[in-house]
This record gives sequence, structure tokens and C-alpha cells, in this order.
Amino acid sequence: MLLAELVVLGLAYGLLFGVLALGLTLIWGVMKVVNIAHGDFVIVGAYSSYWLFVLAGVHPILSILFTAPFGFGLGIIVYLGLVRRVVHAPELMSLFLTFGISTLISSLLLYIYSPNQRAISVTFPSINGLGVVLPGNVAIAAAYAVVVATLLRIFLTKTYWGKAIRAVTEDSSSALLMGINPEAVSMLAFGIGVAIASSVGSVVMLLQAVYPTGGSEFTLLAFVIVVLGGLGSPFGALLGGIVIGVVDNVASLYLPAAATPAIGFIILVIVLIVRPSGIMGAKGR
Amino acid sequence: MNRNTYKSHTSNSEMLAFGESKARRAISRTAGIGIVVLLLIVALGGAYYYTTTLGSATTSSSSGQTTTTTTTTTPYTGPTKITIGMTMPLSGSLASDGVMSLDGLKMWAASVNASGGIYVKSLNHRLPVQLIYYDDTSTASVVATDYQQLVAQGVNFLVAPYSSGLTLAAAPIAETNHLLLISHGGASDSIWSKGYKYVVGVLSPGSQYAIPVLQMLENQNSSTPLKVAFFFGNDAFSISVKTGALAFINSTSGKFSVVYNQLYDESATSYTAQLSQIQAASPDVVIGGAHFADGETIVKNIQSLGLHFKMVSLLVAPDDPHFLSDLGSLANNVAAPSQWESNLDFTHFSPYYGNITGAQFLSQFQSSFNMPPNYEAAEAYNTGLVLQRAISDSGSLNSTIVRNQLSSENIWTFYGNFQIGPTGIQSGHTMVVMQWQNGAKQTVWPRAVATSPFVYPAP
Amino acid sequence: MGDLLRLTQVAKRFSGLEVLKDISFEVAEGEVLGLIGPNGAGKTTLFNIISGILKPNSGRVVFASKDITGLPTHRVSRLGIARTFQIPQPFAEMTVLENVRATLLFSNPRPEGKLPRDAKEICEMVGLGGRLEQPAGSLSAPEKKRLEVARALASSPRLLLLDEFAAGLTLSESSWASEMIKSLSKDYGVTIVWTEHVMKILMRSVERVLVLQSGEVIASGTPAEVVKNELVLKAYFGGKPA
Amino acid sequence: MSPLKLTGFTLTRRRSAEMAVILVLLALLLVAPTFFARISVLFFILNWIVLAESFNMFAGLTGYVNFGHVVFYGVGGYVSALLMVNAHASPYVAVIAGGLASSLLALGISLPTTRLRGAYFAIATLSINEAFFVTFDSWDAVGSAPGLSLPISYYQPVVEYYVMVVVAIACVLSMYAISKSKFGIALQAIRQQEVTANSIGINAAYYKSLALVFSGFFAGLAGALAIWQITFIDPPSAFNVTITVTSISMAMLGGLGTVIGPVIGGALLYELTDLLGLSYPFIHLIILGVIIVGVVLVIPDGILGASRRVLTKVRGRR
Repeated sequence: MLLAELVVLGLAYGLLFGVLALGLTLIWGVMKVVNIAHGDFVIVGAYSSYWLFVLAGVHPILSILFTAPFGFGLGIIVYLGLVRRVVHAPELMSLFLTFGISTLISSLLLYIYSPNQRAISVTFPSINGLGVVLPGNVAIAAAYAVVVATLLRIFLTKTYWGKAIRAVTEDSSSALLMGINPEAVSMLAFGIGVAIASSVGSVVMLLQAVYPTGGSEFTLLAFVIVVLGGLGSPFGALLGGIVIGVVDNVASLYLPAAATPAIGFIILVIVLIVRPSGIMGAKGR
Repeated sequence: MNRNTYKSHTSNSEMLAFGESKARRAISRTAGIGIVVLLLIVALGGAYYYTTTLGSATTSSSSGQTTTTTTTTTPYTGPTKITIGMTMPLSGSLASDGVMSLDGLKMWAASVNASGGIYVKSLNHRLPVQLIYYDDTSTASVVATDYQQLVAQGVNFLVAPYSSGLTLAAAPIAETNHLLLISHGGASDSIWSKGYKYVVGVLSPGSQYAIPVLQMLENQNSSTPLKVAFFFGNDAFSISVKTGALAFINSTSGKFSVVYNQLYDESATSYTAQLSQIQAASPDVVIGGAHFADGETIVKNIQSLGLHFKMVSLLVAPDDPHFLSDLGSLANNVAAPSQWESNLDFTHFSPYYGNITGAQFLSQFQSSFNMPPNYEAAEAYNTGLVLQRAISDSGSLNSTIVRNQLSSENIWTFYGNFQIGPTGIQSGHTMVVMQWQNGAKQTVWPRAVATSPFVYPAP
Repeated sequence: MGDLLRLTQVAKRFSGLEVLKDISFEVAEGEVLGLIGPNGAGKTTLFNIISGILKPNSGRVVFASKDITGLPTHRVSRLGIARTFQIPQPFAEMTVLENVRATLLFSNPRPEGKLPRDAKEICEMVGLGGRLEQPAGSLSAPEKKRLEVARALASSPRLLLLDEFAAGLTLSESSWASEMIKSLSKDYGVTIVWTEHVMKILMRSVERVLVLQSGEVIASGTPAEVVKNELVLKAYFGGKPA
Repeated sequence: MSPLKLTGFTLTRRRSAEMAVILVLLALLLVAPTFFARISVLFFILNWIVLAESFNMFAGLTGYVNFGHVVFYGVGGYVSALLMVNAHASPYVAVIAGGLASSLLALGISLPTTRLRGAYFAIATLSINEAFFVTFDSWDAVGSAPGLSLPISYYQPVVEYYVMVVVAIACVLSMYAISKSKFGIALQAIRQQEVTANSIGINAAYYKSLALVFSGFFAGLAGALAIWQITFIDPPSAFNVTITVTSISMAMLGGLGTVIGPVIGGALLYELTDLLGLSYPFIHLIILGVIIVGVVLVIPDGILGASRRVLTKVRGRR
């Protein structure tokens, strides 16, 4: 029964992880930029939700209505001001730039809000079913993840701009021939990626304490998931998230608790050795 | 345009200098530029250190010369201030602890200087104190270089950075330069097992942390052995707490039985799996924790899983005032071993030193920094008090003399007793146990200082 | 004199899709073999298998009486098989001369080889004498094709694989290409396999043609014979005469 | 004419001037401990130069971003620390053992990972580093989370400094030798077009492994020397991703793929963070962030590339 409970918990966390990674994979897919600041945008969202809650009493779930558009705007500003310049540069250049952005965001947060950890106490009742208990906050996080994944899927398959993003991801040169403006698509993808990260921050506020320099942990998690699933593949990101979520939770049953974080990384390395471009990755990339 | 810039960046044609003199000239030029830049760095660095280290030495000696020739009365030619050097983790993973500690020291320095400084008998002068602090970014290598910088600047005494690991990185520099290093936030017992002479601690070492909690439980008249789950984080400090707790349990013969004993990963997003396993072992009490965020998450997870234990005692997190504001009613009945609580009163002990009580410390800190202090701030302030006492008692700014003076001090401050063992380890100070009761922090152990009875078992 | 290259029942699948089905043929020493077929017929895959970039699922590749099936690319190269890429892939930041020199440095010259071993000479041979110091990345598309040949020649190959070599070249450039190929075969004794999906250019310079369609050899013979083959006309030219 | 001849050396006036400057600089490094009190700053400048240069030795030459570079530093540090703490080994032996252990590890890592391309390689190496971090963090035989601390008898700052000087010189000279050799040309070819490199007879997998082994060796030496100097090692300080990212930043700041670039970048960035940390303890990281972003936007080709551009422009105007 404990196993079933952990699998359910892992699935729920995995969905959230997957959505976190969706933002990263979208940006990678369109402009081949590895965004090291991804986790810092999560923290920015989390802090926004924290202050909205503390100062105005806005419920963290409601504050997504603010953090998502805020993240979108922030993403577009960062794209236009900085990231745009390195889209065509070698991979390392964008890595270096986003590292700089990450340092800047985390150190500004540190300076403004002090290094103290922040948490809020909003709890939802646990969900009991079939002998399995799922903490209410985790269930809400999973529900959020499902909504975002569904919305993104509809956007990517039904709208012009969504299709344009997919076209550029698959083959940027032929997308160019089809009359798609790659600049606009990149801007949009970066905006959506940051919006997702920032809204994940609101949900994270329901689950744990945050602190200004905690972004790198989310970045690392998103990296691992994205590569596990196959860079640029949204479905792969969700799948990778679920794999990591379930493995992370179930492994603690069989291994010393302190050693469980290694499992995700070891799985990733093994997957890459067997399938050098991830589970859902394109062949021969 | 950008594309072109990157092209020229990646064009390392000189790497493949296939015999072309042009390429070779390019290497020469770039190497030349490189060397000039390097020289500039060395020169700038040298100038900086000259002004900060040698510079200060020359100004004091020259001022001495001028005064001796022009005045008739015996002028004061000694140092004009007591300099205390340290690094603190002001950024990085330990930043919140580092900032809190630094604030405690700043508050001490301000109060000393407001009262005119410390009287140094050997100089027959009252000198103000000056804190010199750098950010070590929670990184050991920065500690290593910055303590050398402090030594080079000629500081009189050193205060250790927050945390055991960083203290261990600072210790050899203090030791080889014969400078006193007072540790206020390094609780690992291993610091005092290396044979350092100049490293002194003001706080109870990690091995002592869980003992009052266990003593308190021992007192709760249970006839059968109390079932304990140990659930500590995986870090040096928490492990030393667990080691001390296990040693204590082994010495009590049959009062406790350990039914669960695992370390956890402090960065985990949830501890549900382990908590379920703990529940399966059906312990009476859970003793563990590590830092702030993980402590809060554990309490939240216990609530969301609907688990109930007679007592939950965690390290660090419950002692932080944010614990209540973050968790609200969930905080109730959670206990923690604590180095210090503001409601403790030691004024009836003697010799009492420092003209400040716990309550005064609380209110002064609150008004200076606009937030309530935690025990890290108190430890740091107490570090200042202890140093101040040893300087006035020995009448010297010499680290070796002050270190020897510390060996014979047995004083009380708002933080409790100060007395050190032969290795420099703190032996006088004792831990207390705090517990959240109806939204208020209460000291529940030892009975002599308790502000409220221990709520056990938790309702 | 035996065959220089012999393929026996080579097959290749990509995630279930059969790209090559039991291909068998041989190339005689000194021959110029044309390999034609529509896009997606498997020509590049075949080259990738011969040059060791891909491993076949089954079948054998024998070069100069040595089984080279699945041998890594660099070893295949050192045995004397050079190739050009359909889309030129030079070392973009190196100059033309450096591209050729790097190849000379790592190739394994054959004592009986007649090809020049001097980078400048090779560049002049393919008409790049005036571009020696230019970074390869900044060459025009036809010049890059010439560089592909220069680089291939620098490894003093016994067998040269030309992948869609004339595609995208103007008329005068492609006639230069066929002249050069003839001369390589005649004057330097290089065996050549040349793929093209446009038949015309190839027909003038090859002795024998294989027609590949959907991973199978559907016809072989002299250019004149192949052009008349019903199957080829139907499959390749959609039934209309060339 | 063979390309290898090009490493031939002709003494021109410019070159002798250059040699003079290098010799003066070396002499300064050698006598520094007599007048410079903060010798550990010089030590860590050299330590970072070795880290940046060893990163460059693989990534700069092959174009593959090794995001787990610090794993060599950490393993080198741990191996030497274990030898000193448990076997009371001579620090020289321990440092060399640390370097060798890391080069062995590099060989092991290279076998499965050199098949991976681009970002996949970067993240696979990052994951290997994280797996090492977590393993060491819960492995009692290597001290687990509390880490290891050297007996104070090992603490000899001046000796450590001179060993560091030797290692740094060896590292930069190795990079120079590699980039001027056939090996370096192979790596250049791999970076620019790996498929083509293979098809002209370059055994890319072999050369990449070899480059990683060299890179790992020097990073391992750097790690072993750092623990000798700091006297304390624990998993967060040994396998810290920030060290990798800082090494990358240093190499890029100076000029990736060049010999002298990481030397300039390493010295400059370290000294900058050091001075900023000393002067502005609360805002130095903000300043650092601004500088990094500024470097990407203003001199994306690093200091060497930028100065080359400026010089070309000046020459053009003349």
C-alpha cells in the first residue's frame, strides 16, 4: 500500500516537474538556448506569490493569474534585451549569458529580500481513495500541471502561433521558407517558457519554503528531465518528469534516504548511453 | 552583424598556424596583450594590498614619529582601535545564518563603542572595536584567502565564519598565525579534535544538542522503553547531533529503543515516503531535523499525511520566528533543542557579564534590524561579550594572552554560561528545549528555567 | 584483377523502415560507376554504410579483399576510401589550404598512389588555387564542392565516393566536374562511385550505371542500356522518356 | 611543407620582447611569497587558471561543453585527502595520485559519453557530477556529509604555492603543446566538423577521450592542491556546479580555445570576484552578474578576440 501511495505521489510530483521542464524544452526547441536562469524565474514567481499572499492575502493558486502574465512579460523583456543577441551564437555563449542572468536575478533577490527562507501555510485537505492518501497541496499542484499541459497542447496544435513554434522546433530553415517569422516565434517561446516557470513558482510556494538562491535546484531538475525525455519534445518532458517523480519517491523505500537523489542522475546517464538523444528524442541529432 | 562577431570569435586560426607568418604575428600580439593585462592585474592587486595592509602600518608609525618630536607630554602611540576580522556566508547556501550572525556581532560592536570601547590595561587606553568582514559566499576556498587577507591586515582577533565546514577551513590560518578564532556557529565536535590551540567555541557542540530533549523525555515516567525515531538531515552538524543522541541513549540502559534511524536528503521536495516508513515503525516520538526549509516541509508532510506522534522535535527550524508565521497552527507542540531563548533569565547567576538581558537583546535587535533575532544572532553577540571580557580581564590585545585568559573564564551572560574545556570546546553552556504552545514560544526544559510545562503527549 | 569493392546483400532499417534491401554489387578497380535513383532511394545511406558512418543490419562490405563491414569511419578512410558530402561539410574556420593540409596529415598515403601530396598542388588541381587563404566557411557553394573533392583527394584514396556531386552546379561547372572525374580515373587510377539523382551529367562520364529505387537495385548496365530499360523509365522517370 | 613544421621557432625582436615579459612575470611569481602576504590569493588565481585551462583543453578544443568538469576537481581532491588523512601520505604523492585518479575517471567517463552530442553531452556530464556528489555525500568511507579535514601538519602555504606555480606552468605549456601538435589539429577538426574529421581518418572518439584525460588530469591536480591549501573537503565544496560554471566563464572571458585566454580570464575574473567580495560584501554578486551579461553583449569573443578586433580596426584605419 505504501508503494501505491508513493507511486501516486510520484506521479503527482512528476506532473509538476514535467510542466517545469516544458518551459525549458520549449525554449530549447525553438532557439537552441539552454536557459540556466529557468529555476530563477521559478523563484521570481514564488516570491511574487509570497508577497501577494502576505501583503494582499491573495491565495497562491489565484496568484497564478498574476505570475503567469508577469512571467510572460518578463520573459519577453529578457528575450528582447539580452537573449536575442545570442540565439545564433554557439551554445556556450547562450549558456554563459543565461548564467549571468541567473546570477543577476538570484543576487538581486538576495539583496532585496534577504537570504531568509520563505514559506506560507495554506493547506488543502488530503485526498483519500482506495487506501491511498495524497496530500491536498500535491494534488492541487498536479491538477495545475494537467491544466497547463492541456492548455499548452491545445495552443501548440490548434493555433497559428503554436503551430509556428512546432514548425520552427522541427526545422527552422524550412519554417523560414514557410514565411514564419522566427524572431517573433522565439520571443513568444521565451515568454511562454518564463511564464510557465514563474507560475510553477506559485505552486511551489504551496509545497515548500523558497529562498533567493534556490533556483539552481529547479534548473538542474528541469535539465535532467528535459534530456531524459529528449530535448525539444514536450511529451518527452512530461514523461521524463513522471519518471523522475516516481523514481525519486519510490527509491526512498529501497535505498538509504540520503542516497536517493543520485538515482535520477544515474537513470539519465544510463538512458543516454542506450539512447543518445533521450527517450523521445529525434534520431541522429 | 552578430553572426560575424561570433565567427571571428571562433576563428582560432592561430591554433592551426600552418606556417603562415600572419598567424604567428597574431599569436605574438595576443600573447603580448595577455601579458600586459596580467601585469595590470598584478600591479592593481599589489597597489590594493599595499594600501590596505602595508599602508596602514606606515601611517601609524609615521604619526608616532611626528608626535614624539613635537609634544612634551607622553603621547599615546599604540593602536587606536581593536580590529576583529571575520568572513561570513552572506550569500550562498548559508546566507541566512551568516547575515543573522553578522547582525548579532554588529549590534555588540555598536553597544561597545557607544559605551566608549574596551579598556585595555596594558595600553592604559579605552579603545573602540572595529569589525572587518567579508562575504565568503559559503565557500571554503574564499574563507582560506580572506582569512589570510585579515591576517595580512593585522587584525587583533578573528571570529569564525558560520558553519563547521567553513570554520575548519579558517582554523589552520588562525592557528599558524597565532590568532584567536572564536567559533559561534560551528557546532561540529570535530573542530576541537584537531589539536588547535587558538580555536574557542561559545556554543554547545553538536553532540550535546539532543541530550536535553532526551533527558526531558526520560523524565516523562514511561515504564516501557520509549520508542524513538531518529530522522536527521545528512550534514555534518545533524550527524554530530545524532551521534551524541545515540551515545546518550546507550548510556541510559533500556529507557529508549530506537525503532527508526535514517538520514534524509535536505533538498528533497517531500519527505512523505520516509514519514510513512516512520509511521510503520510506530515510534512514540520523532527526533530529527537539520535546517529551516526541510524542517518546515517535514511538519507540513506530517500534517498532510494525517500522522500523529507524541512529540516531534526538530533542529533549527522551530526555533526560527518564521516557523510560526509560515506554518500557523501547525507549529503548535513542535519542540526543538535550543542554544538560547530570549525569555531565559540568567541575571541571578554570577559573575553576570554584559549589562544586557535576553529580553533586552530581543527588543534591541528588533529595533536595530527590524526583525526578531534567532539564537545565531545571540551566539554571535555573545561571542563579542566573551571576547570583550577576556580583553578587559587580561588587559591585552595579544591573542595568545587573551586565549589563555579564556581558559580561566567562568562567566554568565544573557546567553548562559561560558566555560571551555582544555581543547577550547564549550563545556559550560547548556542547551534548553523550546516548544510552540498556542502560537507562543515557551521554554520547557530544564525545569529550573522553564516558562511553561512541557505539553506531552501532544494532543 | 579482382573487384575493389564488393557489397553482398547489404540491408539497413531505420526504426522498422527498410531503407536498403539486400543490395549486392561490385566495383572493379579503376571503374567509374554511376549510381542513380530518385531522392530517398537510399543512395546516401549506402555511402554512409560503405564509409562506416552507419552499420548495416545485415550483409557485408568487402574492400580490397578486406571485410570492412561496420569498421569505424576513420579506419575505412585510412584504408583508402574517401567521400564527399552532398551538402559540403568543410572545416569552416580553417582556410582552404588548412582543410587540405589537415587531411594530408591524417591520411595514409599509398606508396603506389599517383595523386599529389602537396596541398597547394591539390587545390590547384580542383581549381581553388586562387582561394588558398580563404576560410572554407566563406567559399561559394560551387567552391565548397571543389573543396570537398580536394579534401577527398588529399587522403590519396583508391576509392572515391561522390555524393550528389553535380547537384546545384551550373552547366559549365558540371562539365568541369565530369572532366575532372574522367581525368581522376584515367590519369590517377582512382576508382569512383558517383551518385546523382539527375541522370544527364552522370551519363557522359561513367562506364556503368546502377539504378536504385526504394532501397533496391532495379537495373544495371551501360548508360545507354539503362536509359532504355522499361522498369527504369517507369519507376524513375514516371513513365515518360528522358 | 608539413604543417607540423609550423611549430618551428624563429627568434624575432617581438618574440624576444615577449619572452622577456614572460620571464619577468615568472620571476615575479617565484619571488612573490617574500613580499606578498596574501599568498593564497596568488595560489587560487593559479588554481582557477588551471581549472579554466583544463576545461578549455577539452571544451575549447573539441567544442563539447563538459558541464561536469568539477567532478575531476572533486575526485582529485578526495583521493589526495583520503591518502593524506588515512595513509598519512606525502602531499606530493597525494597530489599526483589525485591527478592520476581524475584522469582515470576521465577515461571512464569518456567511453560512454563521447557518443553524445551538444547539450546531451553537457547534461550527461552534469548528471555524472551530481551522482558523484550525492554518492560521496552519503558514503561513510569518504567522510560522507561531514567531510574530511587534514591534520594541521599538512598546512604549508608557501610550499603549496610553489607546487601550484609548477602545476599551472605545466598546464599552460601542455595546452600550448597540444594546440600546436597533430593532436590539437585533430581536435580543431573535430570541433568544426566531426563527421568530416572521421572521414579524413581522424579517430574522433580516441582524440576526444585523450583530450578529456588531459583535462581531467589537470583539474584533478587543481582539486588536490586546493584541498591541501584549504585543509578541508566536503561534497558541496568538491562537486560544486558553480566551480564548473566559473571555469567556463573564465575560459570564455579570456577566449575559448586559445592558450592564453583562460589564463587572462581566470586571473581577471578571480581577482575581480575577490576584490568585489572584499569591498562590497553585500552586492558583489549583482556586480558580477552585470559584468557577465555585459561581456556577452559587448565582447562575446572574449578579451583576446575583442582586442584582436580592435587592433584590426586600428590597423585598417592607419
